[in-house]
Parts: sequence; structure tokens; C-alpha cells
Amino acid sequence: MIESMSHGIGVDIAFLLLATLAVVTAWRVFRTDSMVRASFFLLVSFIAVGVIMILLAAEYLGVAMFFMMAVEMTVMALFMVMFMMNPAGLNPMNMVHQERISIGAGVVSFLVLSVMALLAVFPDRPVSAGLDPVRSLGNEMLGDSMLIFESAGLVLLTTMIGVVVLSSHRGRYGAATEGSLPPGLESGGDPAGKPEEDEDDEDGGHHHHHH
Amino acid sequence: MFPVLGVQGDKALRHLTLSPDIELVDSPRHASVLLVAGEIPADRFEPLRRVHDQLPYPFTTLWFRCEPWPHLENVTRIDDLDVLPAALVTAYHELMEGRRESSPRILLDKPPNPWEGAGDFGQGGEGMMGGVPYGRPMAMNMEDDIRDGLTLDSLTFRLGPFFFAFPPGMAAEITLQGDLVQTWKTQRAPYPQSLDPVFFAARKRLVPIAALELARARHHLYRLFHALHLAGLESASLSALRLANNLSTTSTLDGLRRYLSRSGFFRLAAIKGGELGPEQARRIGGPAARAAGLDEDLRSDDAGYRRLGFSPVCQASGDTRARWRQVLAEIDQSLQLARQAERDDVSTSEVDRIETPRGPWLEKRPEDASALLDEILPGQEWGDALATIASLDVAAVAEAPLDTQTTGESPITELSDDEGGPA
Amino acid sequence: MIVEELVLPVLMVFFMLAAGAYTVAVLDRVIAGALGTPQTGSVWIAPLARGAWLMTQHANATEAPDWRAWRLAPALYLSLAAIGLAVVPWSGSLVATDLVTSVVLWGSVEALATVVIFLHGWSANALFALIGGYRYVALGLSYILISMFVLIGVALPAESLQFTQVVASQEELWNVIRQPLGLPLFLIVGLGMTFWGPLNLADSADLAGGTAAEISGPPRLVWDVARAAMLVAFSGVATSAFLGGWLGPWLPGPLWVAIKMLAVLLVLLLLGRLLPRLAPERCVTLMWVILLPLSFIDLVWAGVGALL
Amino acid sequence: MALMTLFVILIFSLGAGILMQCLPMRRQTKPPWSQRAPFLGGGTPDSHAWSRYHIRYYPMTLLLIAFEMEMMFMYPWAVVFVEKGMKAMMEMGMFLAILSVGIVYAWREGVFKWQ
Repeated sequence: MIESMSHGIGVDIAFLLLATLAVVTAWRVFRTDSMVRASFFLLVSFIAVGVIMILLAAEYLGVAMFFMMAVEMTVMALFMVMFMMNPAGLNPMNMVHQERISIGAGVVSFLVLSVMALLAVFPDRPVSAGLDPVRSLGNEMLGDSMLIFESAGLVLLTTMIGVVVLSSHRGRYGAATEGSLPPGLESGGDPAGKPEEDEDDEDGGHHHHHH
Repeated sequence: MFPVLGVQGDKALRHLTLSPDIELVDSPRHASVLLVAGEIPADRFEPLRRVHDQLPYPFTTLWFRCEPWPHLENVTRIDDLDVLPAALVTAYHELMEGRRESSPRILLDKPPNPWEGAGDFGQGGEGMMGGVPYGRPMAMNMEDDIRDGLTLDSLTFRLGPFFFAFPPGMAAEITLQGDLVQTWKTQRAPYPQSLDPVFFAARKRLVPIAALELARARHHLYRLFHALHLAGLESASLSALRLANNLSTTSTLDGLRRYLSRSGFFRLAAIKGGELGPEQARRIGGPAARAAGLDEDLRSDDAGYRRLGFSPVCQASGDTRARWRQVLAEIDQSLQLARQAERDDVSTSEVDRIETPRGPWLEKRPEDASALLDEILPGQEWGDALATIASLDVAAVAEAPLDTQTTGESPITELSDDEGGPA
Repeated sequence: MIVEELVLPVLMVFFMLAAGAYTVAVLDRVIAGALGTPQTGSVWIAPLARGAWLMTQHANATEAPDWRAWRLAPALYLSLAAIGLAVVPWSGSLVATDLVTSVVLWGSVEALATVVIFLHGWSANALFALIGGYRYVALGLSYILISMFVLIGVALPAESLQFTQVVASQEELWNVIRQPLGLPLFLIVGLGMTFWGPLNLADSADLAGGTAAEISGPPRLVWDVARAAMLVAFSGVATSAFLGGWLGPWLPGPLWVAIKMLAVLLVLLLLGRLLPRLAPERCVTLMWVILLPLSFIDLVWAGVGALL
Repeated sequence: MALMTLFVILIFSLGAGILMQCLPMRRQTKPPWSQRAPFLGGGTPDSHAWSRYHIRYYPMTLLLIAFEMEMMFMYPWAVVFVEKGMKAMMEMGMFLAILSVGIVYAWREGVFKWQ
């Protein structure tokens, strides 16, 4: 792709086509009635952006975009179908809400970005042709950004635990609906680590037993 | 080819499975020939019409030991099992070469509910979830899930009687949420199955134990053939079938059993769950009861069997896996008993207490137990549920023995013939 | 230049699509025959006869399918297979597209395959197809991590994400020996991607054909061809990543690639016929709890090996 | 140029897939309604199959997203691994150890079971 940067006109045409594709599919996301279609239109839009990134010589980030978005849009589609009524849009419906605010926000952000694009002074520092973006990304991760990288690991661990706590209906001792009590310290004994009075509380009552 | 089984149609099905030119398929969409194998009871005509119409154009039908409906023109009836494969191939070739017209559709060409032009957008629906968009209502069921309590849509449908994974003729109304069975209601019991004539002979006179035990092993092997097909073990299912067809006192199960345990059939395949309680196990009887730990086998009461040192084998857990282990053990045991009995020339000593492969036959033949499925299947995943059905021999025993050329057969085999190669 | 960089690669990929899919059909038939499925007729003609039959059969429709997605999904699956074939190097210079990040591109082909197969099951608007599609997603989301670890393992000694470099790094010793866990784990990914044999959760027998239960005629033909082509693409990638690609004595490089691909195909098809289909739940647990830790070990092994 | 080639391959194979379906189908009539009913072995459904489908593995998908996010860091890491040597090994070892804790926790909570 670095090579293709010398073919100026080809890249320009490709960029225009891809940008159009990205915008059109993004617009279709809101016009289609089917949650699955909406998710995958968004995926196509992201893929178009990914190809634009490759054109910009960010090869790894572009391809990584395909990868990430494929998985993430699949999961999004699963959840949208799971929780939205009429997920396939068999009855046409309006997919947009709060139009006024959205239009306002869209126009404003478009203007701000356009002004920035037109007025900002972009630095002109041509990189050497031999630069390997993947390698420099790796070096960055093992250099200055190492702390950030490791903290990202911790943040993701927190995310995972949060995800499990919030979404998993089972506990490690069985389904949550069955009480999910830990086993006793001695076999057949009372559940470990629980105040005794909790056991009668399963009906949701707030009465306490006074001994 | 799409096989749908009827009562004695399963015999035709097994014959066709081993015919090289015929490919049996699981969905009518993949077929060009529909084979109706065996007599179809009148209450299953409507489902048959539906399946008949679901084959893609062009297709043709063949009726095996079953009277074609009079309003169908140009259909073939075959009565001889040996000419059936050739007739199917001929029908397929005639169809492909344009010498045979595609069968006409039987049902009216109209959607399940009228919808065109109705509703807000002409799609037949109303509002968000209402109406019948494109002819059917939308799934909307607000019952809590039986596992995690989420209130999502459940899908209710009736499956069968021509669904290949069910015992021939069975139909059920099922509600699924995700791929989990929420409710199961067996609507039509499977056709009564015909046992080998030797079991009927044993009710009238004393018969050699060798013949009885070989017939028993064969019955179990046929069931294994079906279950292994369902588990995706095509080659093993075929070897079970071949073993059953060529069964003799010198046969051995070792090869198949070794293959099954090495391939991970007992560990990896969908054979989890399906436990029977003692009460349920007693209702179904036979190997399923012994797999649940009930030590009941009428053969123990028979002096002939006692001479051979017979004692029933049992499993403990009573689930699908235990049932298959039980079946393998019983086949093994039957083959061994047959060998011994042939050597010593032993015969039965009882006529009114016969243990059939399906269960005990005292005063009455074993009866249909398909209602049991309504209790066992809810809460199981789809794959496990079907494996449980395959492992339970629920059909009643028919009045007439197998293969007596009477018209008591009602299998439907829909055969679709998509035969891969030119014959 | 246009001929060399555009026409030749495109022709190469299309030849492989057609020849590969045909080879898979023939091989599978031979294996089935050897394992006892009764057959007559020539194994060479049978796949063609089947193709012709599917072309004459009419395409099925369901009551309210998502028409565009339903027809697009098989074609998309085919083009993903084509992209997979395009990154397979046939020799140091003969490779359809030698992207610097071709290993990652293959990873995204795997992820997008999940999308396409799900779409195929979803768009029919029929019960069995729908269950098949959802089951497949459980599998697809599970094998993807294993595939990532294993492929990163082969990228370590190569110091590159490019398949040509990965092959070149195996000059001394093939990765299949250097990282013994890698290839077996990767083969499992291959069975998953094409939902073949034990991992056929999408089009399984208990769903009367799953995502393919409602299709007939030409769409079914494209779906079958795409699936076979994906198996070929996978075997090409496995060859480059673990079996030293074009490296080998005496014979020209592309021939070596073809021989190794055939070997991988044979192993996959045999596994497909010999193992029972996994239960979906057991499959997910197996992938995350056993195979994923194994792929951790594979990566550490590869890392230590690359440093020594 | 490689990108261009890839694009052409994509378009051609997509086109081939679609044409293989559409060309023979142009001459085919639309199947009748009786054929279009979903196959249920002769049975009938109450409703469309499209519904709020209860996926049984939803916690696993969320876990995957978190996991995959950081897997993407590992590709650039792999490229510089040999160059950086032990330092890279240690860093990634730590990173993976943190995430393994997440997997083990999830497994113990039964996330990989059908909910």
C-alpha cells in the first residue's frame, strides 16, 4: 500500500468510493427495519473505513478493524435481536428517535469537524518509505506506552469480571434461582460464609429473626 | 433423498440406506423423489400433503406398499422391496430427462393467512408486533424462561409425523426458547413397531433361545443405526446396520464398541441428560428401565435362560448415555447367550412371560410410552432432546409380526432422491 | 505489469477455487466409500453430476425470507474463501496478494465467516436454519481466540505478519515440529470454519440440514462449493503456517504446496468422517477451558523457542 | 496494487457466486405458498421463526469482546518479540496472566454453560 501512495489518482478514486460506501451504509443502518441488517450495514461501513485506513498506510489498524468489527457487530446483532421487539422488522418501524436533538448534534459536529479540517494547519513530516507501521506500533507498546498497555490489561480484567457478574445467571454453586449457596464447611453443614438469618430470607421478606 | 418413516417403512429405509444409487436426505428441500413407504393412516394425510408440496420443482413420488391417492396421476406403486431401488433410480432419471412430469402440488397456493394489501404498509401487519405480516403472526410469548428467567419470545410449532429423528409416525407440539425445550406435548404416538416373528412364536410355543437372542440383538442394532446417524457418525451407523443384517452367532460387537468409545461418542456427542426416575423407567420398561438400575428382566424367570447362567446387566444413572451403554451391553450379552444356546441347543421354558427387546410381555404387549417424553424433554437442549428420543424405544409393539406382507405397514418414507451419480 | 500483478493472481485464485472445491468433493467421496458408504459410478463424475442436478433443481423459497441476505450469504462465503486463497503463497514470489499483514487478514476472514454463516441461517426465517445459525456463532466466537494465539505463535519466529515471511522463517525447521501444539489446534479451527464433521453445528443432521435445511438448487450449489473452497483455503493457510509452504527438496515449490495441502485436506476429511458431532454446549466449554489454555502454552512455547 | 488485486478477486468471486444463483433462477417461477412453508416434518409453526431469540451463551460473547480487544495488541507485539527478547516475554506474560485470571473466574462461575 505504501507503493500505491505514488499512484495518486487511483488512491483518490478509491478513497471517494470507499467514503461514499461508508456514508451510504451508515445511513442505511437507520433506514432498515431489521436489527440484523442494521448491524451488518454498520459492519460494512466500518470495513470501508478500514480500507481507507489501509490506504493511509495504517495497514495493521485497517485490517484489525475488519477483525474487531466482525466480532463486535456479530455480538451486537445477537443482543439487538435478543432484546428488541420485532427484531427482523417484519412490521416496518421507525428506527430513529429524538430526531431534533440528533439532527442538531449531527450538524454541529459536522461543522466543527469541517472547520477543523479546513483551518487546522497539518504538520508536514513525510515518513521514510522504509517505515514499518506494525513494527513501530510494537516498539511503542514495549516502550513508552508499556504502562498504559498493562493498565489496559487490568481494565479488561475488571471488564470481564463485571461482565460475568452482571450477565451470568449461574453461580459457581448452581443456578442463581436455586439460591446458589456455597457448600458447608463440613459436609452437610450450613452454607459457608453466610449469616444464618439469610437462609429464611429467600421469599424476599425483610423480617429478621431475633434469637 | 428425503426419508420419512412410517411403521414398517423403516424396513424399506434400511434397505435403501445400503443401496449404492440412493442417497437419503433429511430435508425434502434436498430431494427430487418422494417415497411414501408403507401404509399411511388417514389422520396423517394432511401432514403428508404438506411434506409432498415442500419438495422443490421438479420432483416425483413413488408409493411403496401404499395405495397412491386417486387424484394423483401418473404415480408408481411398488410392492417388491428388491425392485424398489431400481425403480427410484428410473424415476429420477426419467424426471431429469424430462420423460416424466413433475408431480403437481396438492395444496392450494395461498399463504397461511391472507395478508397482501392489509395493514399499514401492505405487509399484513399492524403496529409493532400485531397482525400477520407476510401471512403469519410474529412470535410473541411472554413466559419466563425456565432456566434464567429472561422473558423473551418462544417459538411454538408442531413437528412430525414425518420428521426423520422421531420414531416413525410421531408428532409433537413443542415450544422452544432459544434452543432449549420449554414444553413438549406428544400429539401423535408413533406407529406400533413390528417385532421379529420369533417373539410371537415364543408366545405360542417354546423356541430356541439362539434365534430369540439374535432377533433381540438385531432390534437393538437397528436403533443404534438410527442414533449414530443422528450423531453424525455415518460410517459407524452403516456398520451397525450391516452387522444387524448379517447377524449370526459368530458376530461380535467388539469393533463397533471400540470405535464408539474411541471416537468420543460417549463423551463429546450430544447425549447428556434424559434421566428417567424409577417410576418413569418402570413405565417404559425393557433396556431403558435396566439402564436406570431396575433389575427386572423376564428372562431371569425362564429356566432355559437360567441354565445359560443369565443375569440381567444394569446401569445406574438412567440417562441417555447409560441407555446406550446398556444397549451395547445387552447386544453383547444376547450374542453371547445365542452362542451358548446354539452350542447346547437350549430352548425357552415359558410362553407367557417373554422379554421382548422393547420390554416385558406378560398379559399385554408393551404399550406406547411416548407420553413420557412430555416429562423428560422440557429443559433439554435441542440436540440432547433428540438424542434422548433416539435412545428411548417408546413405540408400542404391533399386533402383527414384522414382514408378513400384510398391509399393516405405515411407514412413509419420503425418499428423496438426489442421487449423486449416474446410476 | 497489469498481467503479472492483476490478471495472473485472479486467474490463479479462481483456478484454485474451482479445482479445490472439486478435489474436496472427490476426496470426500473416496473417503466415504472407503469407510463403507455404498457407492456406484465414478468418483470423478459424481460431483459434476451432483452439480448439474442442483443447477436444474429450482431454488426453494420460504414465506418471508430476507431475500438479499439469503442470496448474498453463499456468495459472500465464496468470496471469503477466495480472499483466503489469495493470501496463500505458492513460492517466494508467486502469491496472489502479498499483504504485509496477511496473517491478520486471514484472521478477519475467520471472523467474517462467522458473520456470513450466521446471516445464512438467519435470513431463511425458518426454525431449523435459525437454530443452526445461532449455534454456529457460539462455535465461531470460541475458535477465533485459539486461531489468534496459534497464528501469533507462528509470527514470532518470522518477526512478521506476512505469510511469505512465515514460510521463509521455516527454512531450518518447520513449525509443525518447532511448535508441536500449533497444527492440531489449528486443524480444529479449520473444521470449525467450514463447520465440517465433528464441528458441523450449523448444518447438522439433528436440524435437518440447519442453515441449509431450506435451500435447494443453485443457492445450495454455491453454498456447498463455498464450503469446500473454504476448506481448501484453510488447508493452504495451514500449509504456509506450519508445513513450510513451498519449502522442500527436489520438487518445485508450488508442487510442494499442493502436496501438503492435499495432505491437510485428507486429514481434515478423515477427521470429519470419523468423529461424532459435538454438543454445542460441550463444544464451547471444550474450546475455552481446554483448547484455549493449550494455545496459551503453544504461544509460550513458540516464544521461548524463538528466543533460544 | 496488492489491495487492488484483492479487491478484484473479491468482486469477481462475489459476482460469480451471485451469477451462479441468479442465472439459472431467472427462468424459474416463484414457488407456491404451499412449498414455502417451513419444513417441520409435516407440522406447522405458530409464528415466524424470527423472534427475540434466547441465545444461551450470551455471557461468553461479552467475555470474548473484552478478550479480543486486547488480543489485537498482540499482533504488533509478535513482530518485535525477537528484537526485544526477554522484555517482551515478561510483558506479555504478565498481560496474559491477568487475562487468564478472568477466564478462570468466568469458568468457575459457569459462563461457558448454556444459561
